[in-house]
Amino acid sequence: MTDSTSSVSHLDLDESKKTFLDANELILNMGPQHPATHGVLRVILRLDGEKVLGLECVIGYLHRGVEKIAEHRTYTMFNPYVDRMDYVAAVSNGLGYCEAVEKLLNIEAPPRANYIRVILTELNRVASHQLWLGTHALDIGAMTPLFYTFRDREEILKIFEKYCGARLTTHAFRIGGCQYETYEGFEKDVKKFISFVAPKIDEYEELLTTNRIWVERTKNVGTISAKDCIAYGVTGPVLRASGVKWDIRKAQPYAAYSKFDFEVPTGQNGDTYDRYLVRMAEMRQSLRIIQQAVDGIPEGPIMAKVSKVMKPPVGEIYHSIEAPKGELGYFIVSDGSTQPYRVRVRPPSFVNLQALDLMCRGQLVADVIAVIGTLDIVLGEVDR
Amino acid sequence: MEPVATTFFFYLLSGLAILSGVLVITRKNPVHSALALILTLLCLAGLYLMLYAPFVAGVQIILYVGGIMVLFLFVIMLVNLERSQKEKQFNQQWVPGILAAVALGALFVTIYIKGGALFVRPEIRFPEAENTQQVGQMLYSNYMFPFEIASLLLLVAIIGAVVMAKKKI
Amino acid sequence: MPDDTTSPAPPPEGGPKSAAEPPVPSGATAGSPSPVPPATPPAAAAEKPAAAAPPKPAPAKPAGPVPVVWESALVAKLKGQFGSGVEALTYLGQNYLQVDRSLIPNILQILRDEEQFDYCVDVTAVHYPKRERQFDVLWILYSFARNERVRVKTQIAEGEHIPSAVSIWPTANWLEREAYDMFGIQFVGHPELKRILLPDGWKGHPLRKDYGIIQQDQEWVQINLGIESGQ
Amino acid sequence: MPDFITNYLDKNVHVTPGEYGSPFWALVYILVVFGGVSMAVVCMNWLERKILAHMQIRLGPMRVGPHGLLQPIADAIKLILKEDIIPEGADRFVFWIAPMIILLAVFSVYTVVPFGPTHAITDMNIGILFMLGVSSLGVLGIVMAGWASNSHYPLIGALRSSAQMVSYEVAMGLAVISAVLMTSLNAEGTGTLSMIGIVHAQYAQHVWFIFKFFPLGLIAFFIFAVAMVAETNRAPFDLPEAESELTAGFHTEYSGLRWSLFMLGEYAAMIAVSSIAITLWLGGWMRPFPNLLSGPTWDLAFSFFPALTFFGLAGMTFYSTMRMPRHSFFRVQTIGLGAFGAVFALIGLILLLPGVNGRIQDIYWFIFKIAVFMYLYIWYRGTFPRYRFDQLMKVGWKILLPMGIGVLMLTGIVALRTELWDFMHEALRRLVHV
Repeated sequence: MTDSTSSVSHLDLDESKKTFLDANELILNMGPQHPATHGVLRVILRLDGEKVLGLECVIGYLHRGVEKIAEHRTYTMFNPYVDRMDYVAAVSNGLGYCEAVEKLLNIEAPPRANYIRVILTELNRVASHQLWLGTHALDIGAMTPLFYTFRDREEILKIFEKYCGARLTTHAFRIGGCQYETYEGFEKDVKKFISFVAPKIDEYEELLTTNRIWVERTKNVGTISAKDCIAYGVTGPVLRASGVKWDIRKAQPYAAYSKFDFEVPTGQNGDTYDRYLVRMAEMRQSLRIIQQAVDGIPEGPIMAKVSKVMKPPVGEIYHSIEAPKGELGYFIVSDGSTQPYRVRVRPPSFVNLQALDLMCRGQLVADVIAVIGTLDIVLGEVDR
Repeated sequence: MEPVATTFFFYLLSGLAILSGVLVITRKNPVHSALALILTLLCLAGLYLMLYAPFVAGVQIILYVGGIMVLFLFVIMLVNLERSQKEKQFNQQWVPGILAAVALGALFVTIYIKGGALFVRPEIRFPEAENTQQVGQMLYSNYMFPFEIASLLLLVAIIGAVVMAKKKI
Repeated sequence: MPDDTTSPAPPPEGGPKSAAEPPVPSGATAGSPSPVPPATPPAAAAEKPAAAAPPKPAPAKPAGPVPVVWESALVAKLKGQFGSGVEALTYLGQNYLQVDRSLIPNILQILRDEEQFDYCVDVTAVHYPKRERQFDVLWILYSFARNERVRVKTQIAEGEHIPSAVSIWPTANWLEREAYDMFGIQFVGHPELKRILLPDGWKGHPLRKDYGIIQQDQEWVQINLGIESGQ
Repeated sequence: MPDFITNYLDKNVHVTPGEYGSPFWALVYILVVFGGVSMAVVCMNWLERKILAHMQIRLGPMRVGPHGLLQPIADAIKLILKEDIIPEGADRFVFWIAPMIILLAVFSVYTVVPFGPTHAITDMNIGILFMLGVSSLGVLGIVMAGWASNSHYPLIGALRSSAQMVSYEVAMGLAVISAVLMTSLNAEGTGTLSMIGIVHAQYAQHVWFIFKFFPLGLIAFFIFAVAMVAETNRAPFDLPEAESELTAGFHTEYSGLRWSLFMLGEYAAMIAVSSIAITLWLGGWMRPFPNLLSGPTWDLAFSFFPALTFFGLAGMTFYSTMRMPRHSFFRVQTIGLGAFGAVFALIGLILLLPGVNGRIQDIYWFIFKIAVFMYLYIWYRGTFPRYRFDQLMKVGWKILLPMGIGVLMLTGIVALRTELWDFMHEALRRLVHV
């Protein structure tokens, strides 16, 4: 709890406009140890009573220099590191990285590998959204959804564990395809999971969607317009909830996404409630994609021909995928050696977090919590 | 129930009330003063109870201690305490102070000496069991008009407060 | 930041002159196990890029794809407006514009206002210490209307300034701060250019090639964290 | 001394110990009630964790004792042994006294809680007024705790809670008044504020006040039920201690024993306000349908309930004992659980004794009703998200308060409908004749 910090200077309001009633402004330091900042985010709030006049995010507590590490590892060796950025959606991170390097190498993963990738990535999206829902609801004060979502997420993690042996930081994919063939009964497990989780999503909605308190806490809270979303580079469900129907899976399909039939759910108001609805709908769409992928998974190899020592030609590439949080991009520069010359990660959480100030101004302290939750940030990805 | 140790409790409560009353004006920290004031008010409630006026005692607790003093504390916590602690606490106007004290003392002494004559029928007291009902009866019969006037005054005060606090109506 | 030269014109003498510290920290005590194995000397990785700078990949490998000239209405328009300062190329199906540093705020403004590149995906930089103009600064842009990505690249030298894009895309705020934090690139006109991921008092810019992988600001660690060894 | 005891056992004495003028029995009652409430808080702690856990598909405490039954004791030991930290810059005296004030306020309330017509410490003439007044003192403790901690989160928590409690007291008071109004509808025409008197009034009027003037009584009860959750700072009105916003609100800086006093105060306050609600609207200590299903046969039938409850608990415990894993590691736990069941069964048997049975009836029903309320509290916590502060104020001032005033006025009108009718009739008649 610091009373004043030099870094909040830009939050100062016009001194001449203050009356003696406004004099008692409070600088509240939220985090880095705070139950609702989803990790080690520090937010310096400038309050008038409970109203937020402005805020500043202080990040970097989890900075591990992932981009620097990449320059000193071979392409293959760096692959597991990306899982540690957005650790709740490790599979998506791996997919983005593998596809970016594949593009740089000018190879393509075989169709079967692409299907497996889609299945696992979409499962991961469901898991990530479930974790988001649980923690977001907990922030708003509803304890129970957390346990429900964790129970159901467990089934996804079990599938991951059976597939590749890891639950969280899966390292499921390799450059050029997949390392592992699906295990015996994989398709059965996935189908079972779909029929298991679909009614559970209804259950979450039953608890929250029409709950008066939930609606009051989320409607018209943290509203951001589509224009502001684009200006601030906000992507993912936050952008879609503001009414922009944009999903990289549709706009610039990667992996096998062009083969599936799914909707891009959007909202209208861009408030916390719409973002909640969009994510709930996204979970259902993900299940649809998984169902189609499992039904149509082709036979064939799962690994493209890749030499053991990867030396991509000199050049640079930017490739992005639709991670659960938004656009996850990798900008890779190759100097022709076995190690990337530069890897730049475009983290969705980092960019989305930037809009927090805009979304919270004029709201109450309790709304800051709701907005941090609804942005669905993972500090591992923000700080890298 | 017969009262127990009445004299003892009377002096205990009065002593506490005076002591905490002194604390109210001598504490530098306004929060401490407010707490001492709460103690004073609670002692007064106890004295009312001893006068067989449980209703007044209950209202004293609800209104003064539970309501008004909480709002007092509320306000005190919001003002700048550091500044108020540096300010000089006592007003140095000795002459008017002594005069006022003497006048008040004279008043007390007069009442103590001539008290019996000033108050008519001092033996009247409401039985404890029916005190509340009696108060209610009185308020809604003999003292209906003053009661309503008081409520009107409070209404005016409420509206005035809202008008003053709200920048735009 | 040691460099406070205001004139952008004189290119530095070449080679890393600032923040030149030994890649292996000397203060490492033998007892404390280093989390990272002794790194590949940065020089090994840094030797090649000088020759292999993307704009003119001279020794193109036989199998590898080569950047080809990108022709489009957009390019034609920009070339017509800015002349030789703009070079448009395509590599692996991804378009990029190699532009002169002096064109920077204008070309970005035009891309947003007239060409609907309304979404700034990323602002970042790449360090080529052997090059005369050491840094590539990149803007990755996307247009919702055209569903098209384009990269704008420019080269700046150590100590040179570059106009900030915050007024064009607010999202550039943190991204530029990160580029400043990691590379020490000065964005002029940025509302609050300070470190974002590293602590405020940190010395050095870690993503520069001359910053070793296990190097860190030992003085900062000793002062702020109270760790004697500084690791 | 023997006189006191024999007097108590004399069934003809139909007043509380306080009224009877027996300091000894009053003291015994005070000790029993306070000890009982503390025990109830301890049980409540375990039950809340268990019930909430089962609502949330988890097990809750399972390690300390069979099914975590000894967890509250372990918690208590831990809390007592923990270091008691007073933050630097805190106002030490206020910091020290704040939890005491909360406890003092909450436990004072129990002096007038009527567990039965004779099972109360005393019967005050202003019982309900006293309860409301004293329970409102708890807010002082919260404000002091928040201020004395010299930290922002507790201060905001304290400001929130004082605003919240003061606001909801208004709606609460209006709901209470409408119930008190109903007590005056008996033959004598005078109402009462005495807690015991209110229950007697419900008996005399052959109706629990929740069903009186349906739905007016129900609405008043609803207002009170909402306000009492807000008064006790429980979910969904737990803003003063909203952990996701204010870490722990006013008791952020408290630790160890002092913190546990806050918890004790909170749970004791929950029981206290629940007992107000029960006394005012749910017939207090009366068993269900005391008038409809009256007569010795029904009395006898209902008198088995306390024993049956304990037999049921014993049965559940024995069932769990049988389901314990057959492993040497669990032997002690299994035996312990069995012993627990045996104690329950023994209590059940004792409750079957005629003398005890008659004495315990009213207490049993009162506690049974409290248990229902406690379950509701836990249920709310498992279901509802938390209100935001402005919404909380909106609910208090814009919904509950107008509702309370409306109910109060309607109750008055309905209560005096015959008089009003006569008055109107008379007025109309005179008007016509003039």
